[in-house]
Amino acid sequence: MQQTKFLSVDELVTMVPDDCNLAIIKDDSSAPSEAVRALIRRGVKGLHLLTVPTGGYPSDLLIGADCVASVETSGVSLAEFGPAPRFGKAVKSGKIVIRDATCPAVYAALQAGEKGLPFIPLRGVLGSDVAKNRDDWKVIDNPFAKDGDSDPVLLLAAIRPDVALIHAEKADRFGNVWVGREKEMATVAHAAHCTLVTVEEIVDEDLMASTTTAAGTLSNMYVDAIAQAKNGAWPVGLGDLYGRDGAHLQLYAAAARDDDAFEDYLQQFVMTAPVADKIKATA
Amino acid sequence: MQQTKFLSVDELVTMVPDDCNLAIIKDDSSAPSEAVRALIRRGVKGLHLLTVPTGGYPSDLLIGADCVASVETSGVSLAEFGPAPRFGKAVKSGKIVIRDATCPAVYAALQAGEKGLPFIPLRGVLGSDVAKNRDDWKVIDNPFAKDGDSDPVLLLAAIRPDVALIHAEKADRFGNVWVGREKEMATVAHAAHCTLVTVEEIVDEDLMASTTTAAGTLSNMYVDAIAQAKNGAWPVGLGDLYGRDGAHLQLYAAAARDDDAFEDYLQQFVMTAPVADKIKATA
Amino acid sequence: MTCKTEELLISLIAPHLAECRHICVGVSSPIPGAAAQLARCKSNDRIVVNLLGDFRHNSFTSGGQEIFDMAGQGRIDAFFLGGGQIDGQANINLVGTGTYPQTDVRWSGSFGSAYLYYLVPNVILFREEHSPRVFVPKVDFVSAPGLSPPEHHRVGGPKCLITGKAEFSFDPIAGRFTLVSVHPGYTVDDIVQSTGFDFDMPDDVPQSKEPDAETLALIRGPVAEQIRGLYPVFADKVFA
Amino acid sequence: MTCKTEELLISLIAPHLAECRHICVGVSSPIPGAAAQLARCKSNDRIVVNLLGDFRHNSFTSGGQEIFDMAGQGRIDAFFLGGGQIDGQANINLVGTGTYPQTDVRWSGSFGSAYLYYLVPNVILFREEHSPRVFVPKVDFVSAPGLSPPEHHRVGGPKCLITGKAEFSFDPIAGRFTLVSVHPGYTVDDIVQSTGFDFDMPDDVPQSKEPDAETLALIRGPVAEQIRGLYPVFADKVFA
Repeated sequence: MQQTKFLSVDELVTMVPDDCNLAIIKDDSSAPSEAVRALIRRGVKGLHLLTVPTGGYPSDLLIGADCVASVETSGVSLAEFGPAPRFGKAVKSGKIVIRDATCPAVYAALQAGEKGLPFIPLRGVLGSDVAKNRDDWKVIDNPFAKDGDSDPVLLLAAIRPDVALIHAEKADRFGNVWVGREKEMATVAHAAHCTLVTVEEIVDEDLMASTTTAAGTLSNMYVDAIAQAKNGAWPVGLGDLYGRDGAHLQLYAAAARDDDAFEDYLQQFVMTAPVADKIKATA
Repeated sequence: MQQTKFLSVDELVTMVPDDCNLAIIKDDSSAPSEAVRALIRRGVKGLHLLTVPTGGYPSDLLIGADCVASVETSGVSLAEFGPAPRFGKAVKSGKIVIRDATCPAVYAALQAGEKGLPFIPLRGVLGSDVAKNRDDWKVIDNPFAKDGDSDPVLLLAAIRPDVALIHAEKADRFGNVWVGREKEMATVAHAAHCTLVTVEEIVDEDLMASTTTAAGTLSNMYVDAIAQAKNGAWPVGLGDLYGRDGAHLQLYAAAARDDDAFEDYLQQFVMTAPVADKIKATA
Repeated sequence: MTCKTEELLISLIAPHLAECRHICVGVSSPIPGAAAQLARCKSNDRIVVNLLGDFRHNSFTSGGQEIFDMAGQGRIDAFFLGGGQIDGQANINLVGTGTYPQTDVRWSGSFGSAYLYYLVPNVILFREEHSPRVFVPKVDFVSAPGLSPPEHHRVGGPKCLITGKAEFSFDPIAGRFTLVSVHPGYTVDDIVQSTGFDFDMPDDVPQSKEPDAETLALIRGPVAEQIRGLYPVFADKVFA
Repeated sequence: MTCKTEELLISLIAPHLAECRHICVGVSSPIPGAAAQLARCKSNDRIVVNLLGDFRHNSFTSGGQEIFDMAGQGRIDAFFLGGGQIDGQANINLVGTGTYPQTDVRWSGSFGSAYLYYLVPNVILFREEHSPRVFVPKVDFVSAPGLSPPEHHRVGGPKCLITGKAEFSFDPIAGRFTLVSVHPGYTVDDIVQSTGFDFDMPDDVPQSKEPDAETLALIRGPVAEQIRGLYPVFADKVFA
């Protein structure tokens, strides 16, 4: 296994190729906001975005900045700050291809990828327009059903993202990443071919050294590169470490409703200045 | 959800009905040796034992004490102390029904149970005599294969044990159980209809209160009852807490080769005296 | 009305949860969250409540998939769903209006509805806005259907619909809603006018029962306290 | 021979691992474990080695399924398998002899072999006992087959077989073993006599190369040290 590299955020995102399948995790769990801003600065194009299982601020930003060709999602929203305006506009205009999913389908397909399974079944979903619009999903009759009983079951193809982009609380010097209760970070990293991680801080302690910390750690075997990004989820929250910056998200939600205002937002909050200054600029 | 009950080990095992599907985890990870001794004292009968994914001392003991009707396993052995004598004898004589599995099949089938899936695919296994002797497994042609390609895939029925019997390092007063890196404890508990846990100690600290400990904790929502059993895995080891009692396992391996010696072993080490005395008796 | 609308709704939802062992509540759902806490209070803490999005106070330690796995295991007794559109067969639409995929209005997406609606025995439909644009004859996109054909594995589904104006029950055999009660300040005719789908009703539709003093004390006391951590703005507004 | 048999075997296995990024070693496997550690030393720690059963020193934090998931992801480059019986087509039997299920001799079971043999690119077959009862014309029970038909998904399989007397390579096209070298102290005829299956060999079969001084120093130094924690009895016996 190659050793985990330690890079700057802008270096880290050079490892995300144009047109790749990119997975990012839902707001408040592991939203890679600063890495996404760096991706936009880098001018990435044609991403096939998978939100795990839902998207928020980083997804809306990436879509608005024309970096995204398609999105598979169970929902993109700014939660209490309303719908995700750039996402809504891009879907309505047909600028991005939308593949609507449902949360457990995203998780199950990634778990199939993690296990190297070709597909995985899922209960529910049948008869919905979600299922009807996914020609990449199949329905078979459960071969384990009692004789004569018809029991149609949805099958999902396994998902193995080209790149997983994760933001976590901390990593150690060896490249091990603390995921805590947010085990979806591990699931996505296991399933992905390349995992890039930003962290609030890099600690001296070896997270694998004690059973207590190892239990919530993603080992460096799955981690290709790490960059430190203090407040890297901002303006989204990060677990119980920090909450949302409501003032900024409100500002964003308003700006993203209008094309020009969104462009101004990109100039002011994405293309320049480090995060700390942006937080000040809102406050 | 009913509250987790706190019981003695002998009370705990009254919750394991005769003829049920009982899952226990491999030696050195979570072997419920003292609970199994209590089960034998209780005179449990007709168990359908699932070893997750392999069995050792507790499985051999249960089988030798005539508590087991069938066993699904990827292997039962005493590791460096040789084969599992009572298991081998029971299989050869036809006294127990054997369903040979392979480790990832046991995990995958439990994970299917955990997710409420009817079945789950698994790579490998095809063409082996393991697959040929499992008429409860199916093979289908991968519906996601490229047009015209035949890609047979094994399907395993989900497993939901009636009872999971687990031994862990500690639980808190609220019924939350520390599983650490041994996440198979959580998988089995999620999949099982009833989870009974013995622990080395019951701590005052709320394991769910901090993210650090919650990350390695099975919440009390999955835990029906807990009993304290100091050295509860003995003579098997428990994670990095304590190792195997080699002298005792050697003694057991020798005794279990002979019917009369095994009966004496049961009388001396299972039917009577608390664990502490048994450890002394070996040393 | 002697209480706020939010308090009425909380008190109307809670009785539907009384028999539950475990209630999950989705994100951004202060009224369902408060109703679940009220049911918990009334059960003397027998009922377990997990609020998604509450990083400090929930039982999940295995990642985002755990709630869906739990539903698959049969360990979740009640959940709440809403919709940008809900129709008379209890189909819900969280995706958008017009022709999919380039809908005229695009909402967030179906989230977990296309799964939980099938697997959680007691799904409470909750939508405060009670208008013909929400309650439509037929949803434009079925995020999750109210009913499934018998061969589809389904152990869960809609039990009732609670809105800012009324309460309905749902009959899965008939596949229709029945008006149960009308909230103070509204008439049956208001409900007919605000509801785009056809529904049944008894000859005499009672007024929705306001919370008694004891219930109101619970809502304003321990429930408000429990909900404040996750929903401070809501708590300030309603329980100020 | 200037070194112990165990040291020879460790030194013969290690070169097969030189191109790996990640090697896993099963429980109760001191010689494969030491060989993996030797390969790691020689790679300047580029190679990652995970020893199952070593609760303190491995990379697994997601439970017992993680190693199998990793193999499914293609993240494990080498693994070791043995067998109570191994036949000339590299089929292995870990279950028993005679007619299944009530075999005459019952071994432990197939463990992960029925999966890892298909998914790990470099499977090293290792069995110290080299006798006709181990190396049979046809195994009585196929825990895992050496070869699979082309329609079966298979990215892994046997690369070589190392025993206490000789080293063989395996040709998956021919489905046959070829004798590569014979350990010091044995003749080609010894190998033919001790092997129950038919195999190929060149006209001149070389003697197995003993470890050079540098390799032996690594084995007796850092490798012995690393292996002692998990296998103290083995380390005391071999490296005393």
